[in-house]
Amino acid sequence: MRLRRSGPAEPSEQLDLGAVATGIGERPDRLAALDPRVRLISAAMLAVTLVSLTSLTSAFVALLAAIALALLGGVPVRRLQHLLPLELLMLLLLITLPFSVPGKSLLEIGSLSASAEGLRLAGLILLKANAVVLSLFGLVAVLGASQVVHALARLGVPAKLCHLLLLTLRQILLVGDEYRRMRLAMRARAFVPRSDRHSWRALGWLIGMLLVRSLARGQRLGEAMRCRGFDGRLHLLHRGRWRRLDSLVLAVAVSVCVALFAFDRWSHAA
Amino acid sequence: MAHIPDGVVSAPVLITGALGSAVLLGLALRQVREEALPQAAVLAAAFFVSSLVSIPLGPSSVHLLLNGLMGLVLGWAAVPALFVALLLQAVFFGHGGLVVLGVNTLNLAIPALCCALLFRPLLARLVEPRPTPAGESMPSVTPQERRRGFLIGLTAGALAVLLTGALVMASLLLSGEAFAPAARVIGITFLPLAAIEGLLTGVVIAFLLRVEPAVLALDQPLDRLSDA
Amino acid sequence: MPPEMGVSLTEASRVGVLAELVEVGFGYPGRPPLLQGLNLRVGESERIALIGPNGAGKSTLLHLIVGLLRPTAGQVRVLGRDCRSEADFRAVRGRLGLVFQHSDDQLFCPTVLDDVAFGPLNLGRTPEQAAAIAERTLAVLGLRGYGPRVTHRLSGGEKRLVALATVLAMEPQLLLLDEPTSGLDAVSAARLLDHLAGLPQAMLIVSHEQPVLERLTSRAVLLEQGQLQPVELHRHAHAHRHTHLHLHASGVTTDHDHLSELPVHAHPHADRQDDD
Amino acid sequence: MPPEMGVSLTEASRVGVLAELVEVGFGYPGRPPLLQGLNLRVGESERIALIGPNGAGKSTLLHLIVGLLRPTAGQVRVLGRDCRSEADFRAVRGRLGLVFQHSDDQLFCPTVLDDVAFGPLNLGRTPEQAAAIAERTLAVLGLRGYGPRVTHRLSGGEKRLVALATVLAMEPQLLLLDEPTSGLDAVSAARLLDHLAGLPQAMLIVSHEQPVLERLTSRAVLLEQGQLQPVELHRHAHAHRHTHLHLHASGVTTDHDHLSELPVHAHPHADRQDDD
Ligand SMILES: Nc1ncnc2c1ncn2[C@@H]1O[C@H](COP(=O)(O)OP(=O)(O)OP(=O)(O)O)[C@@H](O)[C@H]1O
Ligand SMILES: Nc1ncnc2c1ncn2[C@@H]1O[C@H](COP(=O)(O)OP(=O)(O)OP(=O)(O)O)[C@@H](O)[C@H]1O
Ligand SMILES: [Mg+2]
Ligand SMILES: [Mg+2]
Repeated sequence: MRLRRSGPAEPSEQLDLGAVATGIGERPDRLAALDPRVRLISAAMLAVTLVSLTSLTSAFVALLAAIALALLGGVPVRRLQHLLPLELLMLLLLITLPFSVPGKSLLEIGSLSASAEGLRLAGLILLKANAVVLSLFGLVAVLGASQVVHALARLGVPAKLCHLLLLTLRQILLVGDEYRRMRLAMRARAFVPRSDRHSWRALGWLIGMLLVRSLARGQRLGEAMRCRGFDGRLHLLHRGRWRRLDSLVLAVAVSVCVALFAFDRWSHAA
Repeated sequence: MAHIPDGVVSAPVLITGALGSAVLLGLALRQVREEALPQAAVLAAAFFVSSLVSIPLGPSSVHLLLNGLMGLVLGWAAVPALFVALLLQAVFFGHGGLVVLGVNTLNLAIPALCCALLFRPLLARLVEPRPTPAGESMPSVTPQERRRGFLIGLTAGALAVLLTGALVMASLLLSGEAFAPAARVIGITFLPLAAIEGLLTGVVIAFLLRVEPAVLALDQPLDRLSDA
Repeated sequence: MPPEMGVSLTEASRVGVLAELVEVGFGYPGRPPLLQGLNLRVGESERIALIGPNGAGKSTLLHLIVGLLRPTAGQVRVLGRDCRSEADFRAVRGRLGLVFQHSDDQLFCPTVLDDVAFGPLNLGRTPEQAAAIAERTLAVLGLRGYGPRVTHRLSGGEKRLVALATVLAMEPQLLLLDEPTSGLDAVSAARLLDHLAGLPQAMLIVSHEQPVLERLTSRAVLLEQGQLQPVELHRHAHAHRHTHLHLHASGVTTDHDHLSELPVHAHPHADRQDDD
Repeated sequence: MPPEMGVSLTEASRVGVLAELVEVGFGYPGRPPLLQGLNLRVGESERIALIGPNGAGKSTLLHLIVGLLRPTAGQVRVLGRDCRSEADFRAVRGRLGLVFQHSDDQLFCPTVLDDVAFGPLNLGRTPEQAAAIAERTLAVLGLRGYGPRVTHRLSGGEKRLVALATVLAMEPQLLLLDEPTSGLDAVSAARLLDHLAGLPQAMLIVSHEQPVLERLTSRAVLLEQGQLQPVELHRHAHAHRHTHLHLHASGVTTDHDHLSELPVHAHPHADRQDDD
């Protein structure tokens, strides 16, 4: 659940669904020369490494690296507003963890005592969670969904899942447009969402109507696919070629992850 | 806060989540036939968009999880639909994380499947195909049946959210005693969400029964998308 | 000049202007500006046609008037009130009835009655009042008895009429119609036009279609390159060469003389919708 | 009569018939029959216009030809082959290119290249071949470089061209076009027509629009009450009274004489799209 202040502008009207298709980048992608597969593998390895980090120092280093990746990938700063729900949870952890982790007392409030260990754990989680998301943004999200899914397919993800992803992506944009137009029409008829039965019922109907219209849309989509020879077998267009540069970058990514892991264990021990 | 970010849950929970969701996803994908992919994709998209609708609640607003409704409408196909939604949200919007994707998928998909198993048979009894006079465009579902549909939706929607809340709390608690207070706070936020989600799911089910029972396709078994 | 006179003059110039755009500029984010320094004034009981090529911004203009979009420059005045914030527009939105280009976007309630009552409910009517208003509006449009029908299952023409009803139920003073007859066949379009022609409201109508312009509008403006230009709308005889579909029942001779009847050609053919 | 002659006669009548409907009947479940005893034969290099009111069943007819719907009576023959089952239709669907009424229904891949290559891939081409075919088809339609673009961001006219490309990439022998220019403005429509006019394929075109019929079709059939009737398409001069939009730059006198030029009136006005 994401809590938001209710305002005049509908938050979902601002959520930029189009970015899913084109990629979230707005500045040039400096890593564009790489095969998408390298980027996906590196992102996954990095995420696993990041999650396993235990020292604040190494997590901080990792966050800096993730910021660098996001900058290289061309992620706009505006994009960071999407991290708000994440930070909300982080705030909750920052508030609760110091009091629930036993350890050296930093601060006493009544019978509660905030521990340095708890604060450290919260800080660690804060750094790691943001680092994973930022590196994902820089390495994967700027590619745009089509490239990501094709890369996934070539990495052995089942074709059925890949096709479902591709079809869903395009449909999300179309249904999203439909939703936006319907919301505008509601607003034009003086609808203001409030916490009352009338509003909830209207929004429920809106969701219901989206589903009803989607059923018809799904039928037409199926027909269009059959007209183009779709017989249940799935094919994908493969693109991009693995080059020496890609192997090199993959080797670098592996060594970075190993180094980060080693540094983490060393600095944790120290 | 059904989307747990990376870095919170512990390795055993992560691995269980990854393996569990992989198995569930594999099973579900086997059930969904290729011919039914277009239908599944469009409905998955509709659910994705619907989960962006912000529902006013008290002084703030919430977004729905809709996993109860997805279970009711999609059956098994709810699993890949949820996975696709979570993957997109993690990668492109930074909601949730990559390594916890398995855990998050399980937390939403298990309640969805429970709803499908428990409540689809009940709904199916409401909309058994019955003869309608030719040229009659009046709804064939009576008001009482719609009210029953509303109650089924209400229960399914609320139950799914409560189950998800319990699973999220369990994921945190299993990751460490220290998360207990945070888990409790998160658990509390699921209560109002369950109420509003139940209400909305009920409204949507009553709407579908009235306007287009074909969306529920309840004359077909649980895995309707496998033989659509 | 006695002060009363000055007051009444200003009043007179204000009263009677339902909606006014003053030097309005607008562009979608990340796109070149669409409208620039645009002026428009819709007076009481005026019926204005708004024409222009695809993508000129006609629908955008209507959305600006009802405050679904906010201009980047200039002013929007509705009923003499300067509208800037969402709250300003909320107060006047009930007075402006926007009928969307696609009825499907506008109808989302399970039944016709629910949909028509939706606007009045939003304006603060009780459910009983709203239902009564809805029934009355449906009756006016010849849709008596449509109340319990499922909107989703109506035909295109019926949907368009219901969409009009949903807007009329709010008793607007100005109707904004976005291509009201597009996608309708000749019979449904004629029926809709009959109803529109009988309404008392002022109208701003986006349309290219001759019958609409002919029956409904008193003047026309052309939207091009972000600005509005007046266009004359008048009727006279024309003759020009063009292809025409002729329906000949098989067996009837086809070598009839088409030219003999000039200059006034009374079409004896059953090709109504192809008759431009 | 020598046997060879009989064979060759039958052959001759078969060859050159791309699609044929024989006494076809169809109705949607729970509705009155839509088509009854309908016959249609599309020969090689024929270009047939299919016209009829809304809901007459024009789109349904196209769906029957490609086997998305199965007739309740009669036969569908494609390329001389009697098609009954999904398997039969699958074998011939690649030869029939159906362009849907709404491009958004037809474009379901994220990028243009994926979409155009989808058909060839299904027909068994390798990914490399499919990509090459797609690039070539795009080039033919003047869409070179559109490959990596996101379908969603294209304009209506571009979408329509890409939809055409997706179908042409399968190298069909017969194009079935469902209102190809509906919703397009004059410029995009003209561009599409240019491309269509340059194609070698036979076509069956649902359309009401004069420019389409004029440029593309050689004969027309009218669908009414479930049956097809031949319609004559010929061109001659007409004169009739109708309203006309005239664009006068402000300041220019508007009291010019419109009647003096009859019977041939050379429009000096910039009102292209309103010039029916
Ligand atoms: N939400 C939006 N975001 C970005 N661009 C938009 C949006 N809505 C419309 N546009 C663009 O703005 C331009 C004007 O759109 P608008 O719908 O106002 O045109 P119109 O005159 O109504 O055209 P039509 O005759 O096709 O209805 C178009 O180029 C359109 O692509
Ligand atoms: N899937 C369906 N189920 C039931 N009825 C349908 C279905 N599709 C179309 N119809 C009905 O069949 C009739 C013919 O539809 P069709 O789309 O073929 O008409 P059309 O001639 O193409 O009309 P238009 O000019 O509006 O495109 C219409 O009355 C329509 O409501
Ligand atoms: Mg428009
Ligand atoms: Mg049609």
